[in-house]
Amino acid sequence: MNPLDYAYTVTFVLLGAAVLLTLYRLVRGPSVMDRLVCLNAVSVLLVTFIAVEVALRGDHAYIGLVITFALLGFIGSLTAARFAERRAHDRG
Amino acid sequence: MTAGDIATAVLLPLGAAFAFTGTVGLVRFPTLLGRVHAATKPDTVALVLVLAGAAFQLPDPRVAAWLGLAALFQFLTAPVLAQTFGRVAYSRGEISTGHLITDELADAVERSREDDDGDGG
Amino acid sequence: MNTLLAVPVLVPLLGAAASLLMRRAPRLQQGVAVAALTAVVVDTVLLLRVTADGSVITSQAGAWEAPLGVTVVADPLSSLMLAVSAVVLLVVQLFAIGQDIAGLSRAMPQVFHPIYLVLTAGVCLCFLAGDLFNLFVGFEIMLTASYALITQAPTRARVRASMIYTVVSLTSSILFLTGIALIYGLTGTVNLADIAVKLGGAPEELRMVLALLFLVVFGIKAALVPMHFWLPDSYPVAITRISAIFAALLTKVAVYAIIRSQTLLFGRDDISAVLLCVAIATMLVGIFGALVQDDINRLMSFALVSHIGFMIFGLGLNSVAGLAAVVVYLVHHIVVQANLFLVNGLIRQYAGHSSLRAMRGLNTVSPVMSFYFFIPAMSLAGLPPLSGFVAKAALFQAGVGVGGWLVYTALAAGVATSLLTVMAVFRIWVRGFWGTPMPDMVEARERLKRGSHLAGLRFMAAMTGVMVAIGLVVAGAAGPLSEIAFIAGHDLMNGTAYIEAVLGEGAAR
Amino acid sequence: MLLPAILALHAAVAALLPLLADRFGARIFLLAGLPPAAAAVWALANASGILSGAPVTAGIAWAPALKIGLDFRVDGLSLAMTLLVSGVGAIIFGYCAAYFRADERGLGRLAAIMVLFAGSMLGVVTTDNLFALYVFWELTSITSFLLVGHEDHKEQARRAATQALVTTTGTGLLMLIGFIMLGTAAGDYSISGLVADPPEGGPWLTGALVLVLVGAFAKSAQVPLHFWLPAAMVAPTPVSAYLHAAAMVKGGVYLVARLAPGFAEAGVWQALVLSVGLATMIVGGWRALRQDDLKLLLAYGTVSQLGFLTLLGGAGTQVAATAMIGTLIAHGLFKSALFLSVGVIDHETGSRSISRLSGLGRRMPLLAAVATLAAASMAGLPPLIGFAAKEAALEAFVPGAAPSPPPVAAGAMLAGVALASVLTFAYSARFVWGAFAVKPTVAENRAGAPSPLFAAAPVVLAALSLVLGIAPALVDHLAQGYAHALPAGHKPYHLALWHGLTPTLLLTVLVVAAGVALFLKRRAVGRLQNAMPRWPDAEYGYHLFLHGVYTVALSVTRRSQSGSLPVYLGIILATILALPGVRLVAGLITGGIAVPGPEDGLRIWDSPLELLVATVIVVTSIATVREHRRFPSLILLNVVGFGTAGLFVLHGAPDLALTLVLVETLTTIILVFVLRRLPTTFSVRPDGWGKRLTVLLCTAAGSFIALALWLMTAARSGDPVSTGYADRAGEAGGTNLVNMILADFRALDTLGEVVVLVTAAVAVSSLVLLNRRDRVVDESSAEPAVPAPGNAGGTGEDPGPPGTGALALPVHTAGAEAVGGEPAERDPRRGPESDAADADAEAPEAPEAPEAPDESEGPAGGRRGDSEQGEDSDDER
Amino acid sequence: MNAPGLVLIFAVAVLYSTGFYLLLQRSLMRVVFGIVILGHAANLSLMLTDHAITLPPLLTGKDGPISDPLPQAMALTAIVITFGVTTFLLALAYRVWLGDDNDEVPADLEDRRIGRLSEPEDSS
Amino acid sequence: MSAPSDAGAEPGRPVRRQLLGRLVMAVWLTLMWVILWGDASPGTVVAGAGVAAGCYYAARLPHLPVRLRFRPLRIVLLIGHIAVDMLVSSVRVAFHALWRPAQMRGAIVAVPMRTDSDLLLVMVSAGLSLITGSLVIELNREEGVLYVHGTPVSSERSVRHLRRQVRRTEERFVRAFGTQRDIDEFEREEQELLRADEENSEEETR
Ligand code: NA
Ligand code: NA
Repeated sequence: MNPLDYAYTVTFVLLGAAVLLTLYRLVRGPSVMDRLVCLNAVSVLLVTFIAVEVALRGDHAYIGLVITFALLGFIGSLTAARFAERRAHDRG
Repeated sequence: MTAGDIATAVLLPLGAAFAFTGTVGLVRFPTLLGRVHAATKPDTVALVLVLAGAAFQLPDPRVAAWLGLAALFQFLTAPVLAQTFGRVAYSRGEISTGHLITDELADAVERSREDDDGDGG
Repeated sequence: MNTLLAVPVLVPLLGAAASLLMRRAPRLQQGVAVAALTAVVVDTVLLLRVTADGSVITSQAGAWEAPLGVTVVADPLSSLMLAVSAVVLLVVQLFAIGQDIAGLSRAMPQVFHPIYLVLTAGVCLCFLAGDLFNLFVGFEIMLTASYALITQAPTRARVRASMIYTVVSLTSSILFLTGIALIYGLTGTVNLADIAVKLGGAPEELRMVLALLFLVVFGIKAALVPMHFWLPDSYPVAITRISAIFAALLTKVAVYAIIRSQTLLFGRDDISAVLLCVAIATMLVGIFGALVQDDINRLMSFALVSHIGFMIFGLGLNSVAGLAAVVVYLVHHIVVQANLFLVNGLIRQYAGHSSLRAMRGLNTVSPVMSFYFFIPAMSLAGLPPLSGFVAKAALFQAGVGVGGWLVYTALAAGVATSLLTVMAVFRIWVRGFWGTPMPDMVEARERLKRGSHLAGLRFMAAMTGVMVAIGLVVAGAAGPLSEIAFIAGHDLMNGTAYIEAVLGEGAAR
Repeated sequence: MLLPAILALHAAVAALLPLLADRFGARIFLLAGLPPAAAAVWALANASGILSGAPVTAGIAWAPALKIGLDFRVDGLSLAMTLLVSGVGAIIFGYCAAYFRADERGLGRLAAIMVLFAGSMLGVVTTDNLFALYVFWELTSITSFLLVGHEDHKEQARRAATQALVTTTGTGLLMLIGFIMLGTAAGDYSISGLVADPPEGGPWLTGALVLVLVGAFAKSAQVPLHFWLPAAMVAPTPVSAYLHAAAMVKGGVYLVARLAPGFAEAGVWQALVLSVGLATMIVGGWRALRQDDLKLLLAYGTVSQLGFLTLLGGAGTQVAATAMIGTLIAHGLFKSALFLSVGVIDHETGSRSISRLSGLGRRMPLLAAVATLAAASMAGLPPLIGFAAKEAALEAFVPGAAPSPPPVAAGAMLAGVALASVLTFAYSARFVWGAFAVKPTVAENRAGAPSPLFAAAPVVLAALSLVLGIAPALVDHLAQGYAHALPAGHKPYHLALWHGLTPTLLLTVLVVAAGVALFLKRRAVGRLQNAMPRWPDAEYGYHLFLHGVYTVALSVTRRSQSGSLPVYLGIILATILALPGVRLVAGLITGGIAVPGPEDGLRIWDSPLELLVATVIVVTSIATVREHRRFPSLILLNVVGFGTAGLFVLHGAPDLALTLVLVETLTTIILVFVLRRLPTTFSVRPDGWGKRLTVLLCTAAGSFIALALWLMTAARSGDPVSTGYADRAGEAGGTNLVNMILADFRALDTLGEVVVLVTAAVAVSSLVLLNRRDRVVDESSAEPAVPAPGNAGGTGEDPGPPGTGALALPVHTAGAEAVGGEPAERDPRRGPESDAADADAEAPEAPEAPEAPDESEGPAGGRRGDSEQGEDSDDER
Repeated sequence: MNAPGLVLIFAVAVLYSTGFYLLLQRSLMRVVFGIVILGHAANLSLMLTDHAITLPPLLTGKDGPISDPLPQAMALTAIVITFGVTTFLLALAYRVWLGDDNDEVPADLEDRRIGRLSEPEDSS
Repeated sequence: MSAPSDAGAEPGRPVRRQLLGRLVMAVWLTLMWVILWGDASPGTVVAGAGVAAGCYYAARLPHLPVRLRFRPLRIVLLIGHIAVDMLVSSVRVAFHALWRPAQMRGAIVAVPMRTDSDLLLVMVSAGLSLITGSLVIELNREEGVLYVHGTPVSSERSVRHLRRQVRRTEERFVRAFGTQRDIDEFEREEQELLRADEENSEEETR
């Protein structure tokens, strides 16, 4: 196992831990905004994962995914946040 | 083990470490705004570092351009989201004001409300 | 791709696209829609002529050979189903046009025609599909079009009904997809003929599991008891033309899928006992439901459920004669069910509703309409000399021929169901058609006679009459029909012809 | 091939009649009589040939593959039946022309149905194919249903028609099964073939015969299935005369007689036919003795006679067969004559009640004479044909006269026949007395004599009874044509008035004497009848059956059709568990399904990352379920999607992951738009067993699918077909196999996908954009101007703005929804539930439409007095 | 042998179970959620018919097993189809909201009416 | 409270400029799309335009007038500063996250901006929000005030530090991207602000 492999392993472990921690907050909440923040965090982590995969596999196929996922994650989170805001206004 | 590999071997774990600490903050910070900080910023750093690390594994200018584009995109979107989250969280009243040293926005809101009342009255 | 096989799917789709573009010119749109369906009718009749001798014609969409490309197949069964469906679709479409001309419908014609053609394409694709996933796609086309149709003129009741309909259909679609995953997991192919061959090498127990799973998947759409509940809650609420087509065709497509899968794919294994039990339950529960209904459309929907049971009974006999009987029953039931729902549409013109509690004397209000009702009602009840009798005679004959206590039980259930069907449909007759007419119905008749609707209404009635005539033709042509049915039954029991037509000589081993 | 043509003539004339009714009035019955007359003429013309042993045959193929063919074969028995059915039919049609008023409602339809009935009956007695027999048989059921229910504004007519239909079609279905069993056993559905070469005995044959006989008994009103016949007397009198005297009820007798040569030897046959026939004979006669309504008296008399005929037809000896044909003809003639006489009485006096008729003998001497003659034939008095037939019948059961039945049984039969004959004599006498005698306690009716045409039919029929009685050879000729097929007794027997001083003659004398005594003691008999408990009869059984069926139907439907979508879906899941699920578990237990071991590739994961992704999926999907707020659960759902996409990435499916995330995002955006309008939380139902059960059900179903997936993929042998794609990729010129499959190899699927998407888009737009709330309307599938049934009473007024006409529905603006509202919603049943939100579309609540009294028994109804129809009016003055 | 790892099988089981559970709820929105999850489950099932860790199905000349493209293509089609239909269902939910201010699937009225009957309406 | 600085049309703003701003954004999104797909066929372009329109509709992205200068050296400096800030502050927050998260406090401060340019305002706030520890919660365009949430902030001193950081960031952005007019404006405002500060401190000292 060369150092690069160690690096990958460490990376995956850290990212995996990050995902699990995010998951914890996602499920615990307590507020809607917490979840929303976590949603975004998960999507960024997913993109990060894919970026690591790109490096690991040396594969072009996933590069498109990096940008697209980033874009879509952004749009999704933003829409949801806007919704949350409107909701607040509705109630107010 | 080339220089590129070394760069990758440094950047990837570093990025992952940022992501990890960010999510630790996400879990442990007591305030919502604190968690917003922890969730949005270190992730961006992490992603950019990882993208840089990946670029060293695919020494192809086109690939590098793509990855650079992704990083740029992240730079553009992350603040927008962070700001939106912050604003929405504040507007929903979900931030815990007890942890704030000062809240000048609340003062401003208070002032503008008084103005409105004055106009109306 | 063979033109004969391509037309039933592609022409309606082209027609749909064209009629969607022409939605501002209603007459032109109607013309295009009718032309498209007429082309399908002509094509499918030709197809039936070609395959009537038991030959199987196949075609590869995209010209890639069998397990790789998508196979389209027409054998006697599918050609027969195609031809009958196409004719019924055309007549119902003309009925709908009459209704639009009369101004008696709030359905949106500009949307109705394109989606109706899509539905046609979906139905045809289901009958032609020689590929499990393509069958799924065909189902989805058909179902999506049906979702769009069932919400035409969306009232609260319709929205509620279409929710039930859509969710249940979606559930069956997801299960279908799951089934495809399981089959692909086991065989590594989705081509029907190829699956049939490869399942031969699979463990029997797993095949059985798949057979039962697919029975459930298609059984939901075919409204087999105990998965029938959704049907009487949704079909009757749709507008006439839609419920006519739904009742006539959609469940039959599912029955077709059950037949195809249980013979071609799982023909090696015998799940007759399950099929017979399901058939008994379906026949009885369905007709019991029909007996206590108050709304004609609901009554007919329960009767529909019940009579699907007869078809499953035939399939459960696991014999050539049984399958032949199912084929005859399918043809008969498609026509008769469409006919009855069209008549119900006419009834609503006079009564304003379809509730038997507030309906009397239709016989006096419109003798022609009562004739149009009586004939298919008799046929549905299996009374001679109509197609229902031929179908039932074929079925009972096949049942007696097979024997065994479970078959006898099913026969007894079939006899009971037939009697109860007589009671149910003649209950409509006695309560709705006999008696002193309700004053508002007489009034309605007078208004309809005077109003601007008359031409359209006459056209609607004429189309209903055409459907009655088709039913009589089915009865009269019982000879050739049963002959094709036996050929189809033989092909289904054997399967070699199908497999070799798709995969080449010797593929069936 | 003339016979099929005559049958077709019936159908053609029937189709024509409704069109001509307006022009010809009641005279269309003369036209309607042509086909039966033609059939009778045809039968007479062919009689000699047929009787000399050369049956006429014809055939039309219908569905040879199913062995259904319209085959005809007219032999002696068929000839006799044809003459009866068509000959008497033609006479009755003539009578109808005088009986019905020209302006009667639905005359054309009535005539048409009667012709159809005549044709069906002709078919029954001439066909040689079991299926065709069933076809014609059921056609007589349907047509008689329509005839009995002709006066459909009467509740009683509707009930009686339904009762007759249910009884005859229900038993007819059993008969069909019996036929199929016979046909399957014999390999042939030809009746003549079946009788000539009956299948081997055994339980199969027994079952088949029982089923066939049940059908025959019901049709011929045998005890205990006789109840429908008296009830069916609500039909117009000529219809009763035809259906219930001459034609339909003879169908069962005919069938028994037709099959007797082949099956009389079968034990079950003898036992059933003889016991049922005997019981029917006696019960019918006994009940006839106490009827007040002349028509009902005749109806019960018919029941009795039908029992008699069944007994004779089923006995299976030459003498019995001869007696059967004789009685058949005799009964057809005298019973029709009597019915028609009652019709005349009813027509002229407006009543058929014995307790209201008096002195008609003086006012209508000709009719009285005719009826007395016919009644005498019924009573079995010489020199009428009825006498000759009864002599033969008694002779048939003289112990030892024939090889079967065995002497003891024969003795019992003989006693029974004698008893029934006594009863028959008594009610015949009572009929004549009741109709024509002067009763001191009853005011005399003032009625004129009927017109000659009106009286002609009974006169002709009674005269025929006399003529054939004096010259019984004519009938005997017919009878021998049938009887010779049966095993001969000691000596040949012929119908005749005088056989010498035989024991049967002595018996006849005794019968007459007893009958006279019974008639004279009619008050005592009446008291006895009233004193006897009314045993639960089959009519009670019929009602019990109906009530039972509806109760079961209701309870099944109530339990199964809950109307709740979650319940429906739950049952679907339960079915998955019950069918494939159980099978899978059974396979695992029995070892039929192998569980992959470590050497077969059993493993926890292929990469630890799978564990990570699986954790995300599992945790978030469970959290989605547990979340009761809409928005948070949407967020969780989104993460489930991300997790799935991650797995796709891991598994080398980037395109899939891409599409999934794209779709996921779009769904989120759409969901957010919908979510905005809905309450914050889902309605939460309390935890409980229902919820636990749901959890259990869903978990089991999910586990089953996953387990099946695991086992199926593990069991695959060989490569998937898709390995072939790589080789052909070069040919197609691409590198991304998934894209190539979508765009080339399986482009048809992709086309379908696009179609689905476009269709869904159209559907969505027509739901969301085109039909705003204010346009919630129905197809006015109903015609718009018709007011709701509930408020029909009050809406005699203007249905819409003048000029536009109520139907110019698009022109309506404000009123359109209210007036052109939808039928489904206006349906009275939906009234209570309709809420204010849709009040614009759904008409205001319509009250329950009452089952209004539709028995509009106007004065017109009294003309034929059918309204007084009542069951068993026991009181007699 | 290409049976997938047990972890993923477990994930599929949970997806199906939770999807079914949501499907069995009264709120149409939860039903939609259920269908989305079931869609994931079905697509995942299709994916799992193939060896797990593989290269994408691209003919780029890399060594190593590429994944089976056919389930992917089918899942792709299915995703799009399910999306179309889900959208329709959402439009329906919107429609229900127009009528009821809620998205609950109400029980069928006629069924409920018949459910309340204790005696057959007519046994004539 | 003041309305969120949504993209809603503000009165008085020329329609033409609004459209231009939207157009630029749409072109940018379309370009992104085309790059994503890796080919520039008409179909892709059309699809991209559709997606851009969809994004607009879905997210109501703000439309921005384009009134910028680009000064490469300054830009590089800006990026460098931001990068360093990002890293340093991320480490700072990470430290807090691992060490004593419960005691981390924050503050929302109002910082009056010295530039009038909306675009620059947005850029500044984006730049601030990119850095861990500072987050623009509200942007009052009319008065030119940013409400910034900073963390960790534990004392008045760190509040002042936060203000200083915001102002420094503003200055860097203005000098990197502002037109000459923007810079002049900025400097004038800064002088005023400095004077005011001095007066304040004088008052305090007195
Ligand atoms: Na099978
Ligand atoms: Na794979």
